[in-house]
Amino acid sequence: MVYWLFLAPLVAGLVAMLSPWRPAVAWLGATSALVVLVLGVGLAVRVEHSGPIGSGVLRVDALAAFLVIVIGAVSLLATVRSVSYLSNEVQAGHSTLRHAALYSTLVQGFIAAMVLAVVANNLGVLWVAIEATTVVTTFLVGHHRTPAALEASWKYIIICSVGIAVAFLGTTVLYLAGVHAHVANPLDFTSLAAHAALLNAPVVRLAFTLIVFGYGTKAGLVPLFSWLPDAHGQAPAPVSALMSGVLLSVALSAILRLRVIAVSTLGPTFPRVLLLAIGIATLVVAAVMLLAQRDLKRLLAYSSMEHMGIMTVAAGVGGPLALSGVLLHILGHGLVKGVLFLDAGEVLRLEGTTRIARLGGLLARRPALGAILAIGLAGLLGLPPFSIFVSELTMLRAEAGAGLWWVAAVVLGVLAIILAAILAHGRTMLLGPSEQSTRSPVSLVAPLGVALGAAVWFGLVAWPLAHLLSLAAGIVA
Amino acid sequence: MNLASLLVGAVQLALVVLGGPLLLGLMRVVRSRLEGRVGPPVSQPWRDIAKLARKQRTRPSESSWIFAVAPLVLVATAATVAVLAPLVTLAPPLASSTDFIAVIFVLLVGSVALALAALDTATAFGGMGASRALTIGALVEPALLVAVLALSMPLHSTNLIAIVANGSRHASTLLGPSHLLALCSFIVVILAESGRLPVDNPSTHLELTMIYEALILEYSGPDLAAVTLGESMRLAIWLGLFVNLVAPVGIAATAHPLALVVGLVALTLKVVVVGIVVAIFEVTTAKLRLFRLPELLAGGFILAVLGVVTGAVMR
Amino acid sequence: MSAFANSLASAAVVVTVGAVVVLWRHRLRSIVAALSVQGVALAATAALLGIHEHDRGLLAVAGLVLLVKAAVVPGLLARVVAANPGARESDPLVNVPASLVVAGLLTLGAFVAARPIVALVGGPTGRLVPLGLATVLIGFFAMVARRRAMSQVVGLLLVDNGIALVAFLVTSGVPVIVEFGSTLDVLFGVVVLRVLLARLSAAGFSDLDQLRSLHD
Amino acid sequence: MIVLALVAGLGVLATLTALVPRAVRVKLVAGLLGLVEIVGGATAIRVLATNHAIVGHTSSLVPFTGVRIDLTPLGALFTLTTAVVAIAATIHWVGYRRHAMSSVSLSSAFALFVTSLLLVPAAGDIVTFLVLWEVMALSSLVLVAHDHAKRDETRQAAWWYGAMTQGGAALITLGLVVLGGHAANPSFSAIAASASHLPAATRGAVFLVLLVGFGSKAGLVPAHVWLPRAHAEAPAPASALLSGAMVNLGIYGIVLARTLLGVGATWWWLVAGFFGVISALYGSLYAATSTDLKRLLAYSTSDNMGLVVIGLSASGLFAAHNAAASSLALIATLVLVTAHALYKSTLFLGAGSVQYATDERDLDRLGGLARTMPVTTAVIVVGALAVAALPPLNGFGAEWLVVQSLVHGLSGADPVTTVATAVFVAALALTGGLTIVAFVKAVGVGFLGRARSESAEHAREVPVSMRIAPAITAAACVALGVAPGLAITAISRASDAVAPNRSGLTATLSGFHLQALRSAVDPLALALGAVAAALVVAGLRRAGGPRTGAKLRVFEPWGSGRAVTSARMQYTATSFAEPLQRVFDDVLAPQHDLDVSHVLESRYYVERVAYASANDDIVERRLYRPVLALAAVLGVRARGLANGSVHRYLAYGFVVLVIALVVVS
Repeated sequence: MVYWLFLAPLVAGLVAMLSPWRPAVAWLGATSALVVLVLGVGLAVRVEHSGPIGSGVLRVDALAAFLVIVIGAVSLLATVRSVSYLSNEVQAGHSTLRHAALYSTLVQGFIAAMVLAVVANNLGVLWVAIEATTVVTTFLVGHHRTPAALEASWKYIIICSVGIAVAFLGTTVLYLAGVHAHVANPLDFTSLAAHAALLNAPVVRLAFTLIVFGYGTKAGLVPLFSWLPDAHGQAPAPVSALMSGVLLSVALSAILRLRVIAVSTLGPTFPRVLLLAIGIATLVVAAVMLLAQRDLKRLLAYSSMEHMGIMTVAAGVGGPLALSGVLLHILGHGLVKGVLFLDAGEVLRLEGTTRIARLGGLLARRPALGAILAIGLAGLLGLPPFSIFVSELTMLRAEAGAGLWWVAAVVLGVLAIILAAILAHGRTMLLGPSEQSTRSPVSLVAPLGVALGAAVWFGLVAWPLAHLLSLAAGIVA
Repeated sequence: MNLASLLVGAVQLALVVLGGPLLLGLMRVVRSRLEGRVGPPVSQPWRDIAKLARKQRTRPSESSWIFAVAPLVLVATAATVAVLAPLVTLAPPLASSTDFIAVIFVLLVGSVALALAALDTATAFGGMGASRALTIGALVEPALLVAVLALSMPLHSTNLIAIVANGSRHASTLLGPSHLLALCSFIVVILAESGRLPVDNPSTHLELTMIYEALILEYSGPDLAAVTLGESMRLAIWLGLFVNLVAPVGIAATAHPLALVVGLVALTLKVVVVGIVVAIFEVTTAKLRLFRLPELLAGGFILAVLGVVTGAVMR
Repeated sequence: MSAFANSLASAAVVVTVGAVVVLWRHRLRSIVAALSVQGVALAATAALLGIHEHDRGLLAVAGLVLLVKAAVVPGLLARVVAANPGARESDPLVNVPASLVVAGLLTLGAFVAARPIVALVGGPTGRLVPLGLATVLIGFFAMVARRRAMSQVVGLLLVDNGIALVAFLVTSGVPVIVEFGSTLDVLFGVVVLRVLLARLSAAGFSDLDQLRSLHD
Repeated sequence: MIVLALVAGLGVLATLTALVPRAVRVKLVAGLLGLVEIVGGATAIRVLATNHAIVGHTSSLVPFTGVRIDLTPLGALFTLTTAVVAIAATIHWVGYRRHAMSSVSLSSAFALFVTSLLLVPAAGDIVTFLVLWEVMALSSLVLVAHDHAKRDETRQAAWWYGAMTQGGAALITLGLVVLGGHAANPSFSAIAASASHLPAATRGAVFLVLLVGFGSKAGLVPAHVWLPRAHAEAPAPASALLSGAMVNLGIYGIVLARTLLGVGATWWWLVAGFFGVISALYGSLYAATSTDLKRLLAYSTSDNMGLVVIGLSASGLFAAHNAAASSLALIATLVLVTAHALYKSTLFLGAGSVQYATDERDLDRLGGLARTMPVTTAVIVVGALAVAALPPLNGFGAEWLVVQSLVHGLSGADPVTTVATAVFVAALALTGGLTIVAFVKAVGVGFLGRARSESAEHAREVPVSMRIAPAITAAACVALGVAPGLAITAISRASDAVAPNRSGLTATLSGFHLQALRSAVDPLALALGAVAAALVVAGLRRAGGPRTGAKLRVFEPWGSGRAVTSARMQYTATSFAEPLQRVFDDVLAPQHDLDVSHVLESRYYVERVAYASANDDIVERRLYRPVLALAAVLGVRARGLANGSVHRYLAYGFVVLVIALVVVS
């Protein structure tokens, strides 16, 4: 069943590669995302029922199943919107059919790589999968073939490659520790976690540092975060949605899994200090960059950094409550951020710009787009009824419960500043007068509305994810 | 509330209604004599009231019902307090509810009604008077309430009758520094509240220097009669309260007729003395500039605060 | 010291020196050539270890490394350079003498940082780990300090080579399958980078300082 | 539990009903909301009548913790007050609807706002509380921003409101999660049980954090700056709810902090009292000097909440040495809160009617409405007299009780408490005086005299529902004023839920009696006496006068010999407040700008004089503006972090990596 996960993207990708592009191809891509989502749900049910599936290189436990669901959900959203995105591009002559085909192929490859990254039970396979996402998405970032897109993809691949190389170094060093502790299969998460207490502590400390640095690059954490606003700003909206909504979280989940090993070997202090330092630094950087931000898409990108920072801090604190919060946050952030990037993409298409100062009166001019932007920003800022509110509150409770009240205070302080900043930008973009008012098509509003509805649903109602979340949090707590 | 206390209330009301204008007249006479004039007879305010009451009622073209109601409110609130306050006796009606704060606020209703009426006239002078009167009123308030706090400290009660009764039973409290300081503050308050010098010159005829006179500039006829009566009643009540707080000598402890007569005479004498003193003071002082007034009122406030502090220390 | 240890040490030193040469030389052709030499040394390292440990898989990896890192990748880059044979890293962000001083400091730092690994592994291979780490750091530094897009790609490959050196030394190579995978990933990465390099030069960008349109 | 679920369910239904076509939308939503309000109010009444809290827990809502309900009599009092205000606001809304209040977003936000206001006091754990709290904040933000397309002030207000309310929410969240982190579960009862084991420093810190957080919602200075903006810009029904219900919940929060943390140390309440005093004085001073009717009302809200906090502080300060005074102060506070809710919603609804009829909020452009809008003027007068604490309205009883508690709290007090009490009394008094100035100005300039603008001159009385709504709350002000006994049982039960009631306060229908303290007041008797006296005088006035001819002559007022024909000869709100402004010049620091341009030929002749004076909020100008400017500079500087240079980006990683490697090994 695990291998089936890759079948759908593979087929859809091959079809897109081999046949000339037309909307049906894009719809096939959406179907493939739907298949991933459905399979994720099926896997989740089975995992809940009878424990982890598979062993060796690929293994689906509750965490993997949960992340597959997240990937499937956001991919579905992004691929559904890709249909009209590409149709519009082709119609407007912004991209050729060949580019559209390349886009469709690469998106499927991207999805497959992410799925591989979350079901990998092998450090090496994990690394290969995450590296593969970089290679695949570089061309997606550069889809527009403009100098700016070229610049963004250059920065993206250069910075991420360095980061991912450092992660490989960390993986190697961790492998070394495993070999020396005579772990049977020293690249296996399960074996390493089982024998973590035997590992050489200084080496694991070095390895964990390198891995956090490396995968942190892909997760948009300090210090190698700068690719993120450029890439998210230039990529086509559905790709931004995927990258920001799930790719960052997939990279973060790698850190979460490795943290468990580090904690067993080193005790809680070192991983906590490291993750708190990086998480808080990321939050602070995101906050100051948001203060005087001038571009909507970059604003959303920095907001992703903010959310990665929040989750990293909570992961540093650790414990089932904190990790439950982190996982719910991954879901909520994925959905809401996906919606916002897609909305911003539509804004860019219709208004010709994402400069905040030039969007004034959006709510009056394009009520649906404006409302989705407003509601999405509210969700992003952690306001109820969105699940981000519950997950942030859960993480804060965990922080305070662990006696780290100052962490909760710092996080809340930074969040308040970010809120004030985004509110100010939201005011500039959304409010104000406008001469005419244009309605938006239902085909745009409906998917985004459904996604926002889902984000609300999981904030109000625990069902049906509650048990899966607690199982998954137990794995990385 | 029984019949006797109602009777007592009626007596107090009659005294205030009749005596208020006479007190005003007396003070005018004293001022005139000291200024070397003969002055009008003591009964002149009553003659004015009687004459005005027979005239035709008037109202400014732009005014509303507020203008018509305000004189009634002024007199009615003063009358209510005259019935309830411990002026002649310690046993007025509703003795348990005769609260100092309530008395102050009931009188305040009259001031507010007049101020609203002044604004209702749609003239510059009305607004000016209301603005100035209320500014002074706002600044007086802290001194007044802190003075009440100081006066009520020995008993921890703001029941006016209890305070006066306590003074008459334990004369020593009257000479306590806390009590004296509070009363000093109180006299400042009374001068400001009733529009006497140095706060306001009640006999001015220049509109720009007016405060309280500007408020009632548009009143004439029966309305002016009511306003004059109300103002004089308020002056009598303030001074009556003051003298009973300073020296509750002779105040009737019961509603016995003889005690009432004694109380009546005692109160009249005390108020006459204080009225004369105030009049003398008014002759010897000049009106303060409006913007110097805060200094005077702040002084009154500080005296009251000192009263509270010394009261707390002495305990 | 055995001949194995000596030759292993020589190969590792060549890898590190190759990194230093990249900082040292201005001409892009020389830089790519240094990269190629480094690939050979890296393959040699793998081969030496494979012979020493009688590990056929490792020998196969050595072959792959030789193919990819000494031939294909430098070849791909050389073709880009050949389009503009005189291209130089004429005005690096950090000048050459300072870069070399930094490289020295980084090597010292690598010795400090690698202590836990040296302590765990020990022996002739373990002692060489700092050289690999130094290569990683020097490569990273080259990416920071050099203006040309080509230099940056080479820096990235230095980082990869350094990591590969560390991997060979400490673990005799991560499991062959992963090594294959990572090497192929590097290959893919270089292909992508080459495409981007081509697009950059087509778009008229000669050095990376011109890539400044995206900023806050 | 079921009834509260019903309230929530109906509220959500009403929110969704906003999607129906515009023609029936407002009536349908309002009808459902009325049901929500009635059920909510009835539930609160039941809790207060039976003195039994409604508790419940379900884990099927809200991941990880579920929803916990705990509607104590204290909460029920707030819910009941909210319900009354909300009923009036909803009725007003029905009339207000053609004023752009019928869009989907505003209708649903209104429904959500009312529902969350009713439910916040029923929250039984920190997560439930914060969810409802934030829903309340968010829905009200939508209401505040309703006029954003037309007015820049609205856009600014929306930002200030959003930023400050969320800043406050962040503090509240911090305080509550720290408390929750030490308790067995996040329920308030568990927290209250465990909080006494916390170190004193932690409790003090949490109290401070919660005080500032909830204080910002209550509009305490210096966290008040959102309030005059938001209350002024929101549509009238929303303003009434903001001021009559939402700020109350800030007070509820402070009381909640006390129930969770216990009475605590003296310094807690000295700090709280300090904020109370400056809020009361600052709010009343700005109310007295503002010329915008709704801003005036908003500042007055700040002032009243300051008084409420003074009462709470007194209760905390007296708890150690004088349980009776402490209880009394708490009761007085709750009486004041309910009184404020009623009169302030009356005033805001009335002001909304004025704005509806004239499109004006500036007092200097109103006037003369007493003749054209008699009903609205009458309710405004009632509200103004109530807020000025004049007998026999409900503000008076509340203020009297506060003063009584202060007077009685002095017995057995230590020097610090004595001084604090004297300061409280003085603040109360000055505030009272300034409030009178403010509201005489509001009524006198805004409604009496001659109309000051075209629109005021042509004002028409508003639709009937907009007349009924404020009349309901005004009637409640009168009823609770002359018959305070109506509510006192409920209020003392609410205070019992915080601390056992030892005040000895009893109330007959007509007045308050403090037997143990030998104090009483009887507003009904005072009112009856005064009315009787007024009737007598009126009779005499009628009996007097000339025996023949007209009884009443209408004449031109005195203008020093000139005929007064222009509305511009009246005193304006600005000139009315001028003496006070001069007295408090140092505090208010108003900005004047006098620009005299001379005739070309000679500088002795003036061609034109331009005078501008701005009386903006000094806290905003001196405290917030510099911080915002700093943040703006920081944000612009921070752009350098992402200046586009890939080398720089890599250098961040390089430097951090080298340092990390050296440190970690």
